[in-house]
Amino acid sequence: MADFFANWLPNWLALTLAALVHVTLILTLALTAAAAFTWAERKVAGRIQDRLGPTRVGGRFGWLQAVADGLKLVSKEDVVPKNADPLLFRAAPYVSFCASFCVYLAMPFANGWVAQPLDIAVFFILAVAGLEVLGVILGGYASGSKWSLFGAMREAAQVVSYEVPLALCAVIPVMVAGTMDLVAIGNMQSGWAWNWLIFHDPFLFATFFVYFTCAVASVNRAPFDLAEAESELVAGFLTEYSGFRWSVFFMAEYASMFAVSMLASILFLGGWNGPLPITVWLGLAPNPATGDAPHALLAYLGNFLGMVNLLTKATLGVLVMMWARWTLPRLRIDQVMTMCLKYCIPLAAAMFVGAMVYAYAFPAGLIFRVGGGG
Amino acid sequence: MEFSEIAKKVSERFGDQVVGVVADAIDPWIEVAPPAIAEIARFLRDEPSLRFQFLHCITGVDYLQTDPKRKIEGQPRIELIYHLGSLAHKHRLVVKAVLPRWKDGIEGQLPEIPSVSGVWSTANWHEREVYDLMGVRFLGHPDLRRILCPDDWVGHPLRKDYEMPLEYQGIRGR
Amino acid sequence: MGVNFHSVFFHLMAVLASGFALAVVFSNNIVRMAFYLVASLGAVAGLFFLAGADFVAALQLMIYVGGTLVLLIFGVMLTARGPFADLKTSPAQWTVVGLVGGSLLAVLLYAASSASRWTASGKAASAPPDQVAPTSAPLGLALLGARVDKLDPKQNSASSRAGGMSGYLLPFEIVSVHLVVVLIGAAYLARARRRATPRPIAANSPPDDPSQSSSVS
Amino acid sequence: MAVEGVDPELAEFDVRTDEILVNMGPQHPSTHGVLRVVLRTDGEIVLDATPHIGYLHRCAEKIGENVSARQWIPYTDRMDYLAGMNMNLGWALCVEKLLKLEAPEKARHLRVIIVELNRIASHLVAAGTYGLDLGSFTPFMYAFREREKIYDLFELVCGARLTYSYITIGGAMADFPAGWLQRCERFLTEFEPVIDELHAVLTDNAIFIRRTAGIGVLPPEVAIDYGCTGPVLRGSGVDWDLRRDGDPWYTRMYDGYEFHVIAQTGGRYPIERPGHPVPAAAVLGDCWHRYYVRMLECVESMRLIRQGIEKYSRAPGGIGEPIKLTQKLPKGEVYLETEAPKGQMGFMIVSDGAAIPWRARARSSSFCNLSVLSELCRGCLIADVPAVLGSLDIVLGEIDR
Repeated sequence: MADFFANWLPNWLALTLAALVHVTLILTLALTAAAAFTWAERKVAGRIQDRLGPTRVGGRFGWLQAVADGLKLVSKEDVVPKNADPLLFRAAPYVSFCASFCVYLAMPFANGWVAQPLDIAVFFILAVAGLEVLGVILGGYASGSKWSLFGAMREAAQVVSYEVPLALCAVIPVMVAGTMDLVAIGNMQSGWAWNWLIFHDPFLFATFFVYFTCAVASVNRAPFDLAEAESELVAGFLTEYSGFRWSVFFMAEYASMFAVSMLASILFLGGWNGPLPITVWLGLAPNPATGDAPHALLAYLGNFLGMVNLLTKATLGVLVMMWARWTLPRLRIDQVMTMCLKYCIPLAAAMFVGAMVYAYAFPAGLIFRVGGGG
Repeated sequence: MEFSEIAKKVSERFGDQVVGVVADAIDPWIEVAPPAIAEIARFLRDEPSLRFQFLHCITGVDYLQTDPKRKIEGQPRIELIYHLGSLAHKHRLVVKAVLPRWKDGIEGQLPEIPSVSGVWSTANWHEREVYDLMGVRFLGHPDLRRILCPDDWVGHPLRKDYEMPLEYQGIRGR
Repeated sequence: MGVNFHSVFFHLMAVLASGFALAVVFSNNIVRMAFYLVASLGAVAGLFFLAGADFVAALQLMIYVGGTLVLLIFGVMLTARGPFADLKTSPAQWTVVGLVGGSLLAVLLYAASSASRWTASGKAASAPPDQVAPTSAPLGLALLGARVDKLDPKQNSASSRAGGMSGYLLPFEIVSVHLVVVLIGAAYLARARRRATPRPIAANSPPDDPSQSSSVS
Repeated sequence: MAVEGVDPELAEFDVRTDEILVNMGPQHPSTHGVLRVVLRTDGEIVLDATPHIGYLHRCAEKIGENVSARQWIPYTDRMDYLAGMNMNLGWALCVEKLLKLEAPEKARHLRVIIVELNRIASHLVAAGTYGLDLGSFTPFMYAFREREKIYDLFELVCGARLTYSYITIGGAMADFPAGWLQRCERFLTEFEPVIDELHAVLTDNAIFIRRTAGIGVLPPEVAIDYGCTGPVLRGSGVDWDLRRDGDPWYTRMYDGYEFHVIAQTGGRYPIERPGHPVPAAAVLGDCWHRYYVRMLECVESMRLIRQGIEKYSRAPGGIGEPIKLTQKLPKGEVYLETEAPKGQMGFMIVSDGAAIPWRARARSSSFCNLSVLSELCRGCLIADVPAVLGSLDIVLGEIDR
């Protein structure tokens, strides 16, 4: 995009403009996602619990509930406890939010639609996503409340442990694909659903579920939401937070939920490539057989469809997380750790070895051809 | 086992420590001398034919005439009523101990009785409650603090001559 | 040279990194120190990104900011007496730190001012080198001792090592030693001052000495 | 700094962790009211849990010395406000025993229906909030939805939904309105599948089992020693239910009724769910069993209600007249315990012959059940404290009186 602006503008201005556009787009997406998911969470919870959920604000389905929530939260008093460390207490939500927002910098939304193309995007995303915990720890610690401290301690223990299997699981598709570039990984899976990496081999299939479990744990969602476990720790690290800062933490949580789902969709579920190669049929994507590239405008449309596709998959992932949250009781901290250390890590490691052996035995895959399509 | 047999057994074992046996009440009771209560309680619990493993309740009743229309019999006193039960034999027993309202007749000195919390753990909280509301000191209780009223509450509300304080921590009482 | 994005951000990040590093040194509050350290290390990661070393930058974020620091904060949280334990630095410590740190700074300053690339022109430092593709492969090889970017097929391996082509192994080792120091420091902070009896986990074990407990919140 | 007699090297290697005293409550989501528990913890491990009660204390017993026996009934409602009918019944039976006044046959069956309905309502709250304590919100909504239906039924008979003052000394305040029994039966048929729903979201859920099985094990001797009653006692495998083993004044209410006492004896429960055995991890006396006893008791209560409806429709006569508000009571002392949903609720009345009791006493089941908390929580994790507390199913209105 910088090149596009650079046609008329000096270089630095073009870069600034491009950066602004990217940041605005991503920020809008992250915030819209957070707002939409708060509404969806209420609706999903309501339906699961045999009630309606929000019905009043903004018409029959309560579409504007998130806006009402936001207004309420912003108008709430911003309390800083006497025992808190004011600087860290105030800064902590933004640390969390920045981390979960930065994840989107390297996240492709469609073929080539990425704010900052990185050839190590997977690694970058994992590294940055892990930083969200810093805000939680700081917030819990700086609150000067023992419940917050417990929450922060749990969060630290949990996230540090779950990053290991999460990264291990993410490495497996990377290994199969042979690149850490998410755009390349996504493009590799174009065509029919069986080109998706999840169907590449049985090990990757199993890996997806391990990955999803670890992802739920690492973004601190039920049944792994121990850091805020309201029935045990009042609200954990959030106990002393109110109003806007509290909502910033929540935006961070929803943003990272969405991010891990998106990463899962790209790594395992074909990214912006649908179960059917519709974009190819419509001539909106490069034809794998002939190699003909579509017209720029058509490609743009194809990318847009791809983005919708990807966002739908990621949203489904988030909905599954909500489903789990409203169905399952919460695990205990030692069970969470047991789950990670005794099951997830060995499983992920076994899958890693399995996928490696499989890739060695069937270099082309059984039905999946690396780099192929259609 | 019938009440009369139980009463006989206890009287035989403890002689004059059993002050009285009232069999014709709706809930018949035996009255014991306060200092012997812990010992008798242990016997009632451990004797194989009695096996009162279960302490249902400890109730304190303050007998003090404050209203001329309501006559009470006997001296002003505090009665402690222990309701015992046996799951093994499915029988029940009421044990009473009569205490003076104040120790040695000096107002403000709480009457004393040995604690049975070593016999039944239930008694721990029940004795704290009786201490809190009725003002009876249980000797040998591991943790005799107020339980329902705040720690700095004055007086024992279930005593008949108790008067609600005018103010507690800046809150109007009456 | 005009307004160059890379140089602007390089200076910004450099100022942030050193500023927060100073804040770490001059802060008394251990948690704030950790926070400043996060910021400082994050800024260093930003520098790496600017230099086109995405991999190192992500590594920096993951290992230092994400891993080590979380562990460090975690250790502090579990072991600190109060929530905001102040660390008092004695004059003797200041002297030692000043001597060591000062001499290190002097060496660094000397090395920095004498490096030819730095003194020559801003271009080389500000723009990523385009002769090497910024992928992780050369870096990994360099860690193992093979500098792809300086590889000269005419020379044999022995002479290449003699020509200053030993790769990044030494810096990597230094970083590792640094990590060990961090961990030892954490262990030092967390070292026991209690009896060595096992913690009572069994349901019926007696509770510990009540005198050890702190105040009720 | 090593403690005497310990190798200093060893002491140095143990990572120092601080014990923290934390206050759980009185404003804490899972203390079921205003209970305050002071936890002494080492990391996540609870070394000691000390309950502090009395935040709801209003000295109901003192009030009982200033109002007549019938006037005290509304105060009993406010003890276990989740089972007001059972509280009414306890006091009414106690005074009736003193008066030697037996309620008519029809009132007897009416009482059984009402009381058992309230038992279901109370157990539903217990199960629902227990899910909440363990982080599962949905069963709570399911349980409360059904409870609302029971409250609708109560509203039809007495106009109140929570504090009824319906069962009174000498009978009940009013007879069932027309069509009520059919509504009640319809509720029972609707409710039956809901129990399975609750079993699906809680009882058989793997995480639920992991959170409750083997946690807070209360051996039967300890339960008896602490005076635990009701599902807490039966959860420890003690086959004891006052509806069968209690005072004759109480058990005659259940004459002619068939029901099981829900307690695991000889390794099995009297009623079983086909295909759903007791999980292997569950130890008799743990949180899971306490919870499970309540769930099965709901089934037994439904059975009792069905029998009650049948007997009530056949019973002749009226439901009895409540005694006069100022009726003089005979001299005497009476203590009577009834099987309330939370345990044995005892009432005592000491009368000097006036209309106003000389002393009114309420022995709270939750009070005794709660006293075992510190025993159960020693050495468990913080997350287990709500699990244990929830499985005891306490109500602070009754504890603090």
